Amino acid sequence: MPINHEEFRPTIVAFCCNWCSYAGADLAGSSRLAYPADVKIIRVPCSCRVNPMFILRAFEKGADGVILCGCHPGDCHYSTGNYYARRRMTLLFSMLDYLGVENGRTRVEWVSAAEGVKFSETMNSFVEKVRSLGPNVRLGDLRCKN
Amino acid sequence: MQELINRAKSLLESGEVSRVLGWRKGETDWDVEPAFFNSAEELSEFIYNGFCGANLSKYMIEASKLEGKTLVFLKPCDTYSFNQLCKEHRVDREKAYIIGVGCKGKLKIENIDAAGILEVRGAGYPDASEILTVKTLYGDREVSYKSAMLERCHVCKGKEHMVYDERMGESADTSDADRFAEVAKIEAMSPEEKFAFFQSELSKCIRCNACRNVCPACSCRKCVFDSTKFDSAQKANTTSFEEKMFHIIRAFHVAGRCTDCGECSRVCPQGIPLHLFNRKFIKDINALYGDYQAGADTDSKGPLTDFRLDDCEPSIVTKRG
Amino acid sequence: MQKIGVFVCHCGSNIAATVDVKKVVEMALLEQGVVHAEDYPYMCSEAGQSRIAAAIAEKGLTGIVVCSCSPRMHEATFRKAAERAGLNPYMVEIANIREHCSWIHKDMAEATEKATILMRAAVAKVHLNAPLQAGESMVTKRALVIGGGIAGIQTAIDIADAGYKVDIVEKTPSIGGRMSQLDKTFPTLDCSACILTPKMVEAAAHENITIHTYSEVEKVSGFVGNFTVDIRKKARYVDIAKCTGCGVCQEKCPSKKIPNEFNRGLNNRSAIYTPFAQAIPNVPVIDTTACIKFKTGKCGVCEKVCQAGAINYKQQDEIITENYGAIVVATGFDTIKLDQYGEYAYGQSKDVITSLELERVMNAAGPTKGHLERLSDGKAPKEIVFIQCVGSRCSDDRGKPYCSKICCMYTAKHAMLIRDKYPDTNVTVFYIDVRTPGKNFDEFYRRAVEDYGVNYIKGQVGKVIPQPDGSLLVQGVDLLDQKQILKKADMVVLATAIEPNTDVRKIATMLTASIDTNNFLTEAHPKLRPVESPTAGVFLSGVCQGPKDIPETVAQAGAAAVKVIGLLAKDKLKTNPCTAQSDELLCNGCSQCANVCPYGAITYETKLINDHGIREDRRVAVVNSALCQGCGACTVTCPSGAMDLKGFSNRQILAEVDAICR
Amino acid sequence: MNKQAELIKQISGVNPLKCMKCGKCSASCPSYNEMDIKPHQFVSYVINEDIEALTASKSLYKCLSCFACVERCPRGVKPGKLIDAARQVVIRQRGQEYLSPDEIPALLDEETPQQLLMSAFRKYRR
Amino acid sequence: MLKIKKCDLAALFARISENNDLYLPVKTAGKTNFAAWDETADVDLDTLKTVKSPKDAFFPQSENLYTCNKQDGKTSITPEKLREEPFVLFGIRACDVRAIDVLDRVFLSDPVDSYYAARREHGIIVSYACHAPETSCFCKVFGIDAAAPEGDVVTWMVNGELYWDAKTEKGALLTAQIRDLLTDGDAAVVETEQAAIRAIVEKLPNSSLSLDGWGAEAAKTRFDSPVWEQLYKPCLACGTCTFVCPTCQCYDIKDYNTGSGVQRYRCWDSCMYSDFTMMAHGNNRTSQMQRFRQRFLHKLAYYPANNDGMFSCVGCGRCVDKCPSHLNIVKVIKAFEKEGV
Repeated sequence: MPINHEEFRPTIVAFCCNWCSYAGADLAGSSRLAYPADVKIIRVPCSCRVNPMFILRAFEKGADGVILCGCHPGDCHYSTGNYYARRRMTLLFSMLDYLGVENGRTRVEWVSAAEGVKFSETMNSFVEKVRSLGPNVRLGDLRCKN
Repeated sequence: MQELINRAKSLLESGEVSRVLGWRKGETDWDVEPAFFNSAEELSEFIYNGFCGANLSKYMIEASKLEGKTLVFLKPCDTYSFNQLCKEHRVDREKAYIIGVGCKGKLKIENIDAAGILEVRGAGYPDASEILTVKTLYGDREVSYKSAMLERCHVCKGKEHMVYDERMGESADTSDADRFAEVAKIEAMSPEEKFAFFQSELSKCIRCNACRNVCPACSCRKCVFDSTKFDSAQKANTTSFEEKMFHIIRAFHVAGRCTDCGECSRVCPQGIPLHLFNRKFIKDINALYGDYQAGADTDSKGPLTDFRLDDCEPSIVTKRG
Repeated sequence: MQKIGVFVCHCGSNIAATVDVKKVVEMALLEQGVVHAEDYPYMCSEAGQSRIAAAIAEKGLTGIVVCSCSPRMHEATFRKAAERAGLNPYMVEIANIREHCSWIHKDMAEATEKATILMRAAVAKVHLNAPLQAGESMVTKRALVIGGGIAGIQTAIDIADAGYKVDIVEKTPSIGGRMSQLDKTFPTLDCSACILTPKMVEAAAHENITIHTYSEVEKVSGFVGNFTVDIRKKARYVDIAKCTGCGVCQEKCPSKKIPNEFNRGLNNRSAIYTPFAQAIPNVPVIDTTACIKFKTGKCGVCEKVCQAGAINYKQQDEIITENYGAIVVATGFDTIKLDQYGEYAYGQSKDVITSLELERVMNAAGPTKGHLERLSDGKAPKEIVFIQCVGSRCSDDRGKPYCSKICCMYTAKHAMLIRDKYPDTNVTVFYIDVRTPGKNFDEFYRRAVEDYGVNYIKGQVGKVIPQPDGSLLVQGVDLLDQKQILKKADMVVLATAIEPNTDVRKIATMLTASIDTNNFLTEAHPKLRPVESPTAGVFLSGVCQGPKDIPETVAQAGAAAVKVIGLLAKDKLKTNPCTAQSDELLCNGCSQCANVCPYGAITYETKLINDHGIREDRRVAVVNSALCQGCGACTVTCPSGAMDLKGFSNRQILAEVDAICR
Repeated sequence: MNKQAELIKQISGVNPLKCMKCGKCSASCPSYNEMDIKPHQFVSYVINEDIEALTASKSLYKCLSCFACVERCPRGVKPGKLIDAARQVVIRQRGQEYLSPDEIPALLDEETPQQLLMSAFRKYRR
Repeated sequence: MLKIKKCDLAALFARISENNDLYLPVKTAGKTNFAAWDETADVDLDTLKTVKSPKDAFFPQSENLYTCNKQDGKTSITPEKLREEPFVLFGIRACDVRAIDVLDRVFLSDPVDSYYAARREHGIIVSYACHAPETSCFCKVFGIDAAAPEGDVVTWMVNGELYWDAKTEKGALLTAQIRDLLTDGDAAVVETEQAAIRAIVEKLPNSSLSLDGWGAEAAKTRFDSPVWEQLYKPCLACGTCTFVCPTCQCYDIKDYNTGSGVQRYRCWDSCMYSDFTMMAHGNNRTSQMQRFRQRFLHKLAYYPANNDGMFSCVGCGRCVDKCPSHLNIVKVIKAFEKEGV
């Protein structure tokens, strides 16, 4: 699809666990499964490494969407990490929703190392969702907007 | 009240306890302050009345480091905080002699028209009355006890003490409201309304940290918002984001540990209903992971340090709309 | 202040065709702390690595960012290169501008911009990197092999031959696995039992091998070099030491109506049974769900007839705990369930069978003593139809998306054997593709067609309709002839897809080894580390990793053994230095981190702490870095931020976030 | 890009590239012998954008809409949906003879699946 | 003496804001604080004490000082613009006006704080008498007359009319801008009201607080008193007292990374915080007792020592109302009075 540079290009931070989702992203890459360049991946050892602080920080500094990808529940390299992440993120996202932040800006998706296709599809749909929501104005630091 | 003083005196004299943690008389009826009493003489300033809302559990962190036992007076709701602190090894049960003191609801002076108040009658213990008589510089007035109560007393957790060595005085379950009604009301709002509501409340925040410093769950030696290590130190809300950041993270850090003691809302100088954050987490935890009351015991796993294989997915937030 | 060097790889044209590498170099030089930046066609090459070494020496670099392929590919390469040049290997960060950028974006400007941002994030992170030192841990010189099929047996023998102790844990009463069920093997058509049985005997007799049959892994703890495993030895109710394997008990057992698992349920066995004649150990077990003694308390025939006095109804499950340095998973496969394939009438007609069932039918020790006959009426089939790809290469949820790999060859084998033994029987094979890459494989398939007259039809079968006369009507298509075919058959054989043993999920969870969506265990690298799991110390052998035939399985089993031997040959292992660390000054001692640690790596100590002049005894968390695997669960649980993860610290990740969002 | 081929893909929701040419659709088809273009060929006609031939084919009207091919296709290509879409393209091209919505309820038979009804409308209004 | 009907205040505010930014007590989400006026603002002159003092108008809780930007490898520094437009601070009480005096002595003495000075230069203070003082008030102790505040313009609300009295040149200039909205008022009405206010003030429990023993010498005599040890115990080390205080003037300077550059800003700090004046080697006050003592000795001893005996407390009583543990300066003063040391 040709890229229209006029449209809103969101900044999307994707936290990917090293064992499954980062590898899934690699597989998406080696399978040449395109997704928008708006997505920038940060490698973390496990989805349970992602502190809510990181997510808020991303929004503070101007991210329009934050997605966390980890191993499927049951497949965590560290056995239990994604279970904790799942609870933490559920509660955090619920709180953000409660504060009136559009709930489409945050997402958790379980992507295995074999799911290059899912990774690419997830990123495409997430970017599309965030684009439809427009720039993040409710959760950003004004000092970072210039 | 005199029985409390007498009991404290005898425990001090017997050497069973080395000091007493209670409340001291102030300049006015409502001006009572938490205080340590080291001798029988000092206890003459002891008071226990309707304005003794302060939760003394957190003071036990420091008291646990002192020689000997500390006699501490805990209201039923305070005992939850004490248990939670025990669970987290922040207080030492062995260092505390707990007198579970009766409570029939505590008062908030702001809820009584504060202009020029000199005296409030009927706020004493144990004679909490239906009607408070208030003497002011501008004439006398009356208010109902219920209408002057702290928010938390309207959603009272019950009259039972969760931990104590002995109990004195009678308690009453003062709940007369649905604990989650306010949260549910906000949940039902549109995102725009929610945002406007919190924006207007949080814009008042002056980051005085009263909520944090009074909170028995916020017992970190150094808060992340004071720590330079975490790259998150903040002293003031420079923009509206920082207000949210502080309150979201604070609520998250106490999620599953907050006993809903309501101290944060009690002390906020700007009257921000901070309990709405904590209670939102409690409501979600109850709904998604099963009913959980922090501080009801000292050995259960907290909901955020636990999981089930079939927990709901975070997408539930989007799905429930 | 770090002095950072940025090295941008072209990866031939893989990166350079989409990312303007010169521009990335130019942008890198504008970053704070970057004192050197260059690009090169292949950074991972010898020449590329020496350029890095040269820059470290000349510019006194303290940190390096390599913008190249995924860190999962070459992070270790560049770390080693840095180490050789005198830089701590953990001062290297990779910006993944190939898999995460050049390969997925087409627009040059866009990809260059993204590559620049990824480079910046890595530079921001490396600013906060600190040199890390790997610790050391001891290696227990004993290996565990889970699964006693040909993969497990071969791995165990190879390890044992190298002089290390090996334990095999096998769930069923005997080792041997799937291969013991096979009749003949392709492409040589030699008898499966003839080549497998000697291996089984060799394993059983080997002084370094201990076999735990009828046993399961219950619990695994520890880490590479130091695993502790609980093994449940299920009660056989027969004393292995006393039993002579005479078989009288099985003959006399009155409960004989239990479907025989070994024969895929095509005939029955007794409640006390040995799965097959050559079982090792040749000691029966009592199936308590079928045994009359266990169900009613009466009977006890086996005890009475056993002259060795080996029967012991009071035997209990036993849990033994052993320490291992390495674990090999060789849990094998099963065929998929065909419940959802109603169109093939499997389950409706006894004459529709799977290929594995056909193996048993054709085996001399099988339910028909090796005679090819219809299971419905015992008649010799005159017309047999083979259907390929049943459940394989299927993108819906009825089947598996992968090719099961072995079906083309075994079907050719079956067809050939039938045509050889029963020349009157016609054999038709419906296929989508015939896949025969392998030594002598295509020749084998051609022989089936050319020498044995097997009728191969390119096309699929839509439906198998059982007829009132007991025959089967096969409705298929010949795509080359453009004809729909209605064929009457006496027997239909389904080349059923294979899937990993269903227990593998449980075992993978215990081992914290990752598995893919098809339940195959994931290898550490699909090409370069195919027999290792991403979890250190866990190795993969056989079909649990992906579909394989016997020679491939044996080859992989040997490869896994070599990896195990390489590990056990070491006295000490370097441990991952990216472990959690608690800041004593910030720690509250609240125990929340220990609650979420999956490795029990966090304990508490009361220590005298000097906090900016305030001295007091405090309860603080202490991390055992040999146990910590670096997941970071504790770091988020810690409200004060006392717990941090080396190599992925809070500040490092925040710096990356900042760099990306700026 | 052929507009009609795109339209067929869009209406059917089918990605013809997923087909691995196994022929199971043709093997399952009860109308196979009646058809000039066989079910497994639908896919290549769409891929090759030979839509004219496809829309002129009598197969469109021989398909019984039994959906055996849709059910059994191992790759989720669903040739039956393609042919249904092709029929719809023909009808859209012709663009007349609409049945008034008010007339429909009276014509409905409780026992007939709605989907079959719809394809019947498309099929028999040549 | 001029006056305007209470019901016409909206028109007055609108007129003032034509030429000036106008800040006045506004009620938001149930609490009254100084805020910028607009048509929708819920102006609240009845609440005696805003939660935060109006010192924000001159010394904001957080303000940017300058911004550094890096572009194409070059760094540029842009200082924040100084205040150049006039603004009016309306409805400020006697104690808070005096508090500005306290701040002036800090920020306007050498070296002059240019950000503060610019705001002072352009700010016009319209004060407002306290018609219903409360028990927590003790401004009289510091010689402040709640009935007659200082300021460029002083106002009183009597019988539904706002009385307006310009005291300074700035005040006169502001009055000229709005003169047509005002009518002449009777000074005697105001005097009667003042007498009533003063009578109430006399009855306040803390009006007779004694400051004996405080002042410069207290730094020596009271520094080592055991009383501090007794007093500080309930202190939670929050910063409520310092942040609601009209005279607390400590600030911290911090950098904020905006991604494209760095903003250097200052924000209020609190001597109650454990990281107050934290330095590389640690903190010069290591216990909460020391921090607690610092605050009160600063108000009652150090500041007077440097400022001709002027105390840096104005008796507004905000800390009395807002301290979560009900500690406050009144209790400190009384405790020392009782101990006699």
